[in-house]
This record gives sequence, structure tokens and C-alpha cells, in this order.
Amino acid sequence: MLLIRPLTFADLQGLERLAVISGGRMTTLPANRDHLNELINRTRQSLRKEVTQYSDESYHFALEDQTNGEIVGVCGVDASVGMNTPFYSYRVDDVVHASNELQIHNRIPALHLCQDYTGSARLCTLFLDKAHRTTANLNLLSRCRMLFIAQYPERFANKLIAELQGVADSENRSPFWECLGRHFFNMDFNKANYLTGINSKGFIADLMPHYPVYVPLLSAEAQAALGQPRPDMAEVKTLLEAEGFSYRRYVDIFDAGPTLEARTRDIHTVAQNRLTEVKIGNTDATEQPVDVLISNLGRENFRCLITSLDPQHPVITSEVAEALLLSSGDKVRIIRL
Amino acid sequence: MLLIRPLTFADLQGLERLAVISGGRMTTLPANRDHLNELINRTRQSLRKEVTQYSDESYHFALEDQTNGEIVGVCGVDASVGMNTPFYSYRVDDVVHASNELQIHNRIPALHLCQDYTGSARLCTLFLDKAHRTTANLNLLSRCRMLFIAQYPERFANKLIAELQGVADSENRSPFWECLGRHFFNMDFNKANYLTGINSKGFIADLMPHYPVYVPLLSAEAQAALGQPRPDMAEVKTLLEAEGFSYRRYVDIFDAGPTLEARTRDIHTVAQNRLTEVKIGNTDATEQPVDVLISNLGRENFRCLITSLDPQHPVITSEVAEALLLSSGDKVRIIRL
Amino acid sequence: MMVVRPIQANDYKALRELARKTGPGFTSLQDNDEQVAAKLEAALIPFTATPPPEEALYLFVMEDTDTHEVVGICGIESAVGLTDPWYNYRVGTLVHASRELKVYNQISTLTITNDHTGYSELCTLFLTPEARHSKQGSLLSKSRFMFMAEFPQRFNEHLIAEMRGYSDDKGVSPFWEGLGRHFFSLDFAEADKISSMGKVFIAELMPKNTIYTNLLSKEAQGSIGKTHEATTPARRLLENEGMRYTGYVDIFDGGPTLEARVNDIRAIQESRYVKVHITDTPAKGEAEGELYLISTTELCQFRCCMSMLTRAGNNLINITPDVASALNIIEGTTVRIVRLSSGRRF
Amino acid sequence: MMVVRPIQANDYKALRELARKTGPGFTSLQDNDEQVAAKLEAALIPFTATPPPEEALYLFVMEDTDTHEVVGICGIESAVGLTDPWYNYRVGTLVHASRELKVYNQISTLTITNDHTGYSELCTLFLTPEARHSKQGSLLSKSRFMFMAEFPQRFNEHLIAEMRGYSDDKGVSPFWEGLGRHFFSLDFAEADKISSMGKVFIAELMPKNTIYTNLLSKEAQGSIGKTHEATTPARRLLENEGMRYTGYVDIFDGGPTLEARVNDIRAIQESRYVKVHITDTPAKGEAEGELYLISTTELCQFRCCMSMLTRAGNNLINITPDVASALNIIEGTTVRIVRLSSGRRF
Repeated sequence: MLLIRPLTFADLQGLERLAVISGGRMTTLPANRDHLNELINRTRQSLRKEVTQYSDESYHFALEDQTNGEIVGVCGVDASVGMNTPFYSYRVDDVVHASNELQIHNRIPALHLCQDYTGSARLCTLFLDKAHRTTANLNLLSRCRMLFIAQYPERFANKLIAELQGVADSENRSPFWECLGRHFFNMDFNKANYLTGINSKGFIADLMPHYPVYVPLLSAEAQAALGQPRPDMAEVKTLLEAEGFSYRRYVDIFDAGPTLEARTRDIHTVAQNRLTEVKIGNTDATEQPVDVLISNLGRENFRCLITSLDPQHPVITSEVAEALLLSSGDKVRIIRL
Repeated sequence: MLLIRPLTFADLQGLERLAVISGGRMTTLPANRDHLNELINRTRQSLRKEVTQYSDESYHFALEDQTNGEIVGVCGVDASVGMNTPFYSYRVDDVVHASNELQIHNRIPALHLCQDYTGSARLCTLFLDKAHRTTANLNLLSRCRMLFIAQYPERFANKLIAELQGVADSENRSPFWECLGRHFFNMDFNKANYLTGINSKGFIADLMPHYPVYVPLLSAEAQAALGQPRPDMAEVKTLLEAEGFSYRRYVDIFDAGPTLEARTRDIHTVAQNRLTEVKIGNTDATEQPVDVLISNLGRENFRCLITSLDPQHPVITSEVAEALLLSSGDKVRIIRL
Repeated sequence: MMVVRPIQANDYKALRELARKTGPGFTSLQDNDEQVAAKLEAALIPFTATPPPEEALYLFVMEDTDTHEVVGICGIESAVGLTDPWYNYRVGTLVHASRELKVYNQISTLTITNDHTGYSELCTLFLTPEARHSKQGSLLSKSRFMFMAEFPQRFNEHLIAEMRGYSDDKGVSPFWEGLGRHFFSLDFAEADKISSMGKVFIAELMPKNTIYTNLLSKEAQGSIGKTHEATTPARRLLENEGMRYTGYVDIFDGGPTLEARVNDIRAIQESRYVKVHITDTPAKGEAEGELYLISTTELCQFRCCMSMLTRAGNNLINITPDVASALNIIEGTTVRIVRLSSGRRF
Repeated sequence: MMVVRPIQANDYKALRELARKTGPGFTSLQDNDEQVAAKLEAALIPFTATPPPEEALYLFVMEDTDTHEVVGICGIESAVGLTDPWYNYRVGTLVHASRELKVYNQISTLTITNDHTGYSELCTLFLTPEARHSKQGSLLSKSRFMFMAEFPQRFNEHLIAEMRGYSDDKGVSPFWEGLGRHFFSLDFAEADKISSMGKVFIAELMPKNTIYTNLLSKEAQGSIGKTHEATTPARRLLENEGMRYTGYVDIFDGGPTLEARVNDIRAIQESRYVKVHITDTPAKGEAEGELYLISTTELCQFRCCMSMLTRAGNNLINITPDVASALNIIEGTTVRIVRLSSGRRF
């Protein structure tokens, strides 16, 4: 059984393993012990804190394989981004170049460095070990955060974004970066990405283009990569779109991967989950069990997993109850997988 | 009884009267006979046309006082804007100016000339004679368009905007224009507004600032006017907000009045009106009449008015039926006032 | 003897003939009866109108006094950009640096400007191939400086000259291919034709925001500010007079604009007044062997020619009857002189 | 006699004393033991390091050879902006015009640039008030041109000098009040202090996009490119040498930057080599009465002074034993000379 729970300091080694196998392409999961330690530390502090007005809290959760205690996935959600250090995106805007006399009317897309998502909450750091990569587990890892948000809405901004990793070639090079970022950073993609992860992002302002970049001046490969997720992100994208996320022409400044957005309270799992009491015991014959995500209402003790039950008459096994730290009659949040 | 119906060429004189008393502050209603004639002409052509893909159609409706046949109001809706000539707005974006060393983090709003609403449908030309200015009539004049859209959704873009007139001083001068536009146009507000109404708007590109304008550099009066509707537009704003429109920091390039936007199909009157059959006759005792907007399903013969009926069992008088060109058993769209 | 003088009403035939010779690339003087007639008519105005128009094209021709044949033409626009905007790209530098990361990047940019609005412009220079010898090109070009020295109030204090931009063997401009083409739905030939009608059309479609040149093709980057081979001698001539490339280039082909303050131009700065003594047998003097520009001082009677001079006394020079006749002056007339070329060599 | 020479290790006391006299506004030489020591140490490097550093501050002092007192200091930065970016606003023009509407608008703009990256800069000029007579200020300032003429490979081909911007009676800059202040949460005094620490801090907070100057207060518009009253004579001196305001201003106070190609600077262009004949009783010659700069030609032994000269022969000048002693040269030494001031008056 795989279980979602907040990160603890005991997870440092497990996290490092994930950071290494993720290959350094995830900005928020650099293979840097100090930074990973800080990730855990912020999660602990954020959970402990009584929040009336959210600010820069960040919550990270581990996906633990209960059979051996190993961490096989990690996911996170930031209460809001850009409040202390700027949060940059490129907005793809069309500029019209028209001449009446010449009867020409061109719409030229251009990239505008912007901070429009400042103040939004953010899904981040989604990584699932290959050995466990199933649709169900991906759902658990991604949507557990939405159950957490549903329970603690005051802790999150009312817009939620998710950044999908952009296209890379067979040698893991981003064609967008090679065409644009490299000129301004004088370093390779992984280094820039790593620095963004561990640094304050302040350096981006120093190095990035301030003027709009006209898309037609980019290489064909870079243009093709604009707003495209890496092929292996397709499943995540489908999942998020089903949750109500949509692409509004904002892309990552490094690899041009799309940023998806949704109103937090309208997200499917946030809005449609069922708050109900559970019984502990054995399934009886009248039930019609389906696979569901189920979470307790805990904060520091937040737990979430996949089980099979009848949402109208939820009964869970004592094993599940134990994993979720539940007693009979406790409330849970449930949503169909 | 006041009745909504499409403009006809017989309305030219009536329209001119409205254009004059509106005082020239409405871009789409200039006191210019050729232009008003064109407005009618476009309405007639748009209604006649079989539309599979909307483009630059524009529909204008008259509010006719049936007691004397006089036109006491006008309203319009454009299928989409900016397709032939650019449609400009200012987008108010924050730019972050930060210095780590100085511990300063400033968010500076700036106006970006943009064409982001290109391709949106637009509510336009709302004007109601003072003598008839009641909340009910305002509802009729504004929301009749949404019943029309509900019937002919394929004729309109799926985003709908409405521009509210901005703040002006006692002498009808826009403080925003005086501070910004005047420097670039070398003419007064009314002239610029008039020219925008009758011209192709192409000249705006020639004259307007291309670089972002930093809000702190504007006069205090201009800053105060940013995104504020003229006080007498408050009721229209309330009405639109109740319909689901919201302000997304886009303002008019001349007077900085706010532009509101909504997804066309989510607009309250579009989504919630009831398509039903009517009977003609007398109200019977079991009915619970309320004030409603009611429209027929006609295109060239579109009609809309306010009456009182029980939405569950709609019965209308023969007088209303005649005004709406209805026979018993015909379908109508109804929504509560 | 060659003399440069203002164009006159009876120069129509000569101008028409020159227009035929210039060829299609020379957009300011096209091979077309009406255009030539209109050009001539307009060219007469600034020499007669009082006060002179703010925007005027001063046109001069070079005439062979022996044959009375017109062999060249040159012009000065008194002010550009006062009706239609005058566009340039300005080449700028942005430094993107982060001490934290030890990254330091100089990035070259192109920004569209109208910075030369109101400046005077050297324009319309053409000399028939047969006359291209004996420094006659220098006389034709530099005679304009003598005119400007004489009538500074008719010109702006800043002077520019646009140099044709680099193009490859096939006549295609890499600058256009790398930049402008992306913003046009037109091929080069068509764009070229439009460009010749005026920069306004081009500017309407070109990007209004600053361009990072590092995003352009290497060829396009390399042709920023690069002069067409055929124009290189003209550039060198103007640079020797103190005109400088100051980072402004043509928005169409990337060719450089040269710029100077009028008063800093050598020929203008160093020119001075002397009186003439007309003699057939000038005494040998110190300036022997050096060519001078000599010009007269009245507007409509303006004449400029080139001759060796000898000193006849304090602020007095000897000229030959030939020169006097070409300039249409008499003994004792005050003229403006300057050495044809800068004396500085090292 | 006054002589300008490179600063030396044993000048610490003199430099410390100058730092005391300059006052708080003179940020490049502050009244502080450690800073002065550090400055002196750094200043010795470019005269000794091989090859010379790319970014070097060449510092010179003016010494009275009679009293051995140091009465002035001047400097040249070999290249600016190679570590921290070098910021300016550039004043540009945009024309917004519509033929259709018959509207024509020239709009002045300010754009942040690093265009002067790599340029050499004249800096750190200070002369004690008691020594401000007998053209000694000119000697101090222009001696730098003699050094640059001698060692051009140590400098960029472009030279700039920043002029202090206009401020009102209360010492407040209207340019700052109209522009920068809106982007800072600081008052003028604090911003002024930060500005003196370096332009980078200011640039981080200033708007990155082009500013339309017509949106600024009239006072701010009026102070763009306007020199502080106290700096006007320094500006005139440099302009007479050919340095020009080319539309670049300080991002903090709007003061103008003057600019020239090194080779176009009069003192550099006109200077030439002659040999010296040392004599107490020079023959009366044609140059009598005119002051010249005279400088030596070796790096560490560089000396520059000012004297009247007479011609002793072809490329041979007479100098007095005084001058020879100040320059530390002997009979027959080659020196560089140039007239102290431009001869052109009209």
C-alpha cells in the first residue's frame, strides 16, 4: 500500500535518491542536500504554523511504500509564489502589425517576461519513481494535494497554477533554452535550473531579457517547443485538465513548458470531494465499492491513500484506518479516483 | 410599454436625437449621420446574413416607447472586435522592482497597450433617455442582448466584454486623457473619441505610446481614474457583475474606464433563461406572477420586453403577444428581472 | 573646368538625362518624365522662397564649363522627418550581469527611433561614370559643405548621411532576411520596392520593441552597420571630413548612418574668406600643388569649383581667369576657400 | 612650476590631505584613511603591471615643483562597465504622426542603456581652491589627453566624461524628484547616498522600459542634460576640446555625459613630437605668448607641464631649464606638445 504523508527529516536520504533519479530537470527538486533539508524544514514549519493569512508556506508530501518504508514519490504545493522573490513567466501575447496602405495585417506573437502569477498558489515538485508509475498512483500523488487544500482553503491563494516541464531533445537539452536562455545566461540549462532551485531567483532579473522577444526570430525548434509539455508529462496534463486547469499562454522562462491555471475553489477534487464519516470494519454485500482517494482531516498528521469503498456508505479496513490514523466515526474526505 | 427590436432605417432621426443628448462621450454613438446610418445598415445586414462562423457582425437594438413610437434607448452587441482593425486596451500589469541589497521590493503598475481582447464579442452603445431611466428599463435594454445571444450563440465569440465609461470632471473632461492621451494626440477628448467612432481606429497605433506607461508618473487625478467607471455607470456595473462580468485590469485607452469580461455561455441571463412555450390569455388565480424579461426567438423579428407572469406557467396578454409577434404555443425565452 | 551650382529651371533636359543614367537603384531620381519635372519644380523653391521653407531639398548640378554638359548632381535635405517620421534602428548595448553567479553578458540591441528628426541630410549624389576622375567626386560631394558653411541658418546643426547597406552577390540583404522578413508577408523584391517608396511603410510593420541582436542569424548580425561595397569610397570621403557612424542603421538593410555636427565638419570648420586677385601667371607660393575648394557667397549665384591656389598677400589669393569665369566673379570678390582634403595623414 | 605626474607610493600624505579638502560630495575620493590607502595601492598597479589590466584607474597628481606640494588630482578609467554595468538614460525622439488626422507629434524619450560599456572615462578631477588660477585647471584636466595620446593602446577609442546634473538652491535634483523618486521608497538624501555607492543600485529600481518625458514634471523635463552650475566651466573646457553631449544622461540626476572619439579630441589630434633645446634666453619666435602643454613619453616617467614656447628650428623648440627640470628631461629629448587651447575663436 502506498501512503501520502508530510515530509519528515527522516526522509532526507530518500529525497536525495529521488532528486538524483529525476535528473535535475525539476527546478524545485535540486540534488542539493541543503536545499532538500530546507524543503523538509519549510514543510514542518508551515504545517505547525497557525495561518490566518497565507504567505510563503510550502507543503511537501512523501509517497511512502508501506511494505518497505521507502519513499517512491514526492509532491508539493506552495501557498503563494512571488511574494518574497519575483516569480517570472513568459506571457505569449500577440502584437498586431498592420498597414492599411499595404493591406497587411500580421499578428506577431511575442514573449513578455512578466510576474503575472505573483500571489498564486502553485502545485510543484511532482515526481514518481518509475517502478510505481501507474495512473492510480499519479492520481494519488497529484490529487492528495487538492484534498489537503479542500480541508485548509484559507492556507492557499485562490488561483492555483501548475508548471509542466517543457520539451527536451534526446540528450535532455531544451531547444527553447538553447535558442533563447543560453544567450542571456551563458550556462547550460541544467545549471540554470539548479541555480533557480537553490537561489533566490533574484538573478533572473539581472540576466533575462526585459524587452519582449518576438517569436518569429526564434529557431523553428524553439518555436515548436513553446507551450508544449514534455511527452511524458501528457498524463499529468490530462489529469490536471480533468481537474479544470487550463493553459492561458503562460510558459516557463527556461524550457517554455506550459503553465496551467485554475481557480482553487473550482478545482474538481477541491469542489467535489465528499466530507463524511467512515466506519471501520468489513465490506458488506450491499456495498458497491469503487476506487477512491481518501484522506483524513489532519494537518501535521495529514494522510491520504487509495482504497476501494462505497462512497455512500464508506467502510474501511482496520489496516487502512491505521494508515490514515482514523478511529470509527472520524470524518474523512473522499473522491472517486 | 417599452419594446426592444432591431434598428431599422426609419430610426435614423431618433438615433441622432439620442447621439446628441448622449453628449458625444460614447465612442460607438457619434453624432454623425453617415456613421449612424452605417450602424443601422450593419445591423440589417448582420441580421439577414446566415452565419456559420461569426466575424464582424454588429447588432443594434432600439428601445421603442409603444405609446408614441419614439426611440428612448439604444443598445448593441458586436459579434467580435479587432478582426479587421486593431482593438486596443491598456492592460494594467505590475512590474516588480526589487533590490536584495537595499531590501526594497516595489510593485509598480504600468499600462501596456495591448490587443488582448481581439476576437471577443462586445456589448456596446448602451444609452437610455433620462426620462425612462429606471432599473427595470436598464435591465431590459442591457439584458435583451443576452437573450438574443442565448438564442444565437454561434453568432458570438465565447468571450464577451463590456466597456464602462470612465471618470470625467464637472466640465466633462477626463483627467486620464488630460494627463496621458492629450500628450500623444494633440486634441481634446471628445474629438479623439469622435474620430475613433467614425474612423478605422488605425490612427491609434500611429499616435499612442508603444512603451509601457508607468502609473506613478501619471497625475494623481489620472491615477485615481484608472479602472473607475463614471459614477452614473455604477448601476450598469452592478447589473453586469450580477451577470457574472468581472474586471481583469483592462481599461479604456482614452478615459481609463474599466473593461469587464465574462465567458459568454456562463453569463447569468444566457445560461439561466428558460426556453418555454407561452399561452395567450388572462392570468388565472393559481399563478404567482413576477416581473420577467421575455423575448421571442426571432432574428430579424427579435422582440423583447418586460412583463409580469408565472415563469412555471407563462401566460401573456394578447397585447404582449402582439408586441412580441407571438401566437399561442410559440416558444419564448424568459428570465426573472 | 567643373563647377557646382544650384539647379535651374532650364536644367530639365540635363536632369532627365541624368535620371536615365542613374538606374533603378537610385530611388531619389527616377527614370520618369513626370517625376523629374516635379523634382525640378520643387528644387527651385528653396532658392527663391522667403523665408526659406523649413523642409527643403537643395539640389545642385555639376556642369562642365567647357561643354556646358551637366555630369553630376547632389543634394541636401534641410530637415528630415518633419512630415513623415524618419526611422532608424539604433544599436545599443545592454549588460546583463549577476555578481552572485559571476555571469557578465554584453548584449547588443536594436531599437527603433526617430532620433534624427529635424536633422539635415546629404542625399542624391550621382556623378556620370565618365566624369569619375580627377577628384571630381570629391568636388561634387564636398561642394555641399561649402554651401552649408555659407548658409548655416538654412540647416540644422546636425547633419547625417545614409550609406547603402551590405548585400550579398545575389543582391539580397542578410539584415532584411534575418529581421524584417519575419514581420512581412512579402518577398525581398517586393519589400525593396516598398522600401524605396518610403521608410514609413517598413516602419509600420517592423517590431516596435527593442530587438536582441543575439537572436538574429549570424549573417544578419554581421551586416549591422556594414556598408555596401560600392558605397565604401563615399563613406571614407565623409569620414575624412569628420562624419562618424554613431550606431544608427537603416531599418531595411542595416546600412550605417554617418553623423556630425555641421560645425565640426572639417571643410566647414577650416574654410575661410579671402579676396581674389585674378592673374594668368600666379607667383609660386607655399600652397602650390594643393587643391582647394573655392565657392562664392551669394545664394542663387552660388558656385563652387576646385583649383590649386597661390597666396597673393594677406587673405588674398591668386586665381586664374578660368576659375574666375567658372565662378562668375571679378577681381576683389570675396570667396570661401578650404583645402579639398584634410591635411592630417598620421 | 606645476607639473602633472602619475601618483606614487609616497603620495599617501598628500592624497589623504586632498581627500580631506574635497568634501563629502566628491565620492571618488572620500575622507577616510583606509579608503585613501586602498585607492593609492590600486592606483599604482596600472603603471607597473604587464600587460596592463583591462579595467584600470590611472591617477595623476599636480605638484608644485617649488614647494613639492600636491595641489590637485585627476584620473582616467581605462574602461567602465566591465564589472558592474554602466548605466545611462539615452534621450531619444519618437515621432507619432497620422497623416489621416494631420497630427504630428515629436516625443522625447528616456531609455536605460549600457551603451558606454568599455568606454574610457575622465574622472576624479580636483584642484585645491588656492591653485585655481593661471589656467592650472586646464593643465590638470588636459594633461590626461597628453597621456592618452601617448598610450592609446591602454584606452578605448571612445572617451566619456560625466557632468554633475542640475540641482536647485536646496540641493534637490528636479530630475530625481520627477522620475526616480516614484520608484524608490527612499527620500532624496538617502537615495543620494546610495547613488554614490554605485549606479547599479539605482538601476535595479529604475524603470526598465522607455519613459515618455512628456509625462514628467516640467522641472524634471527641463533638467534633462542640464549641467550643475559649478560644473559649467569644466563642461566648456571639454567641449572646446571636441567632447560633445550626445544625448546620454545620468540615471540619477539627469546630468549630461560628454563623449568623443579619442582621436577626434583636439589636444590629442593636434599634438606632435618635437625635440627640446634648453636655453635661458630663447630667441623671439612666432609662437611667443601662446601657452603649450609639454609632456614626456615614458609611462612611469610621464610628466606634463605648461609653458610658452619658441621655435628653435625644424621640429625643435626652446624650453627653459625650469621646464626641463620639471619634466626631468635633458637636451635633445623628444616631447609631445600641443597648444593649451584651441586656436579657433569664430
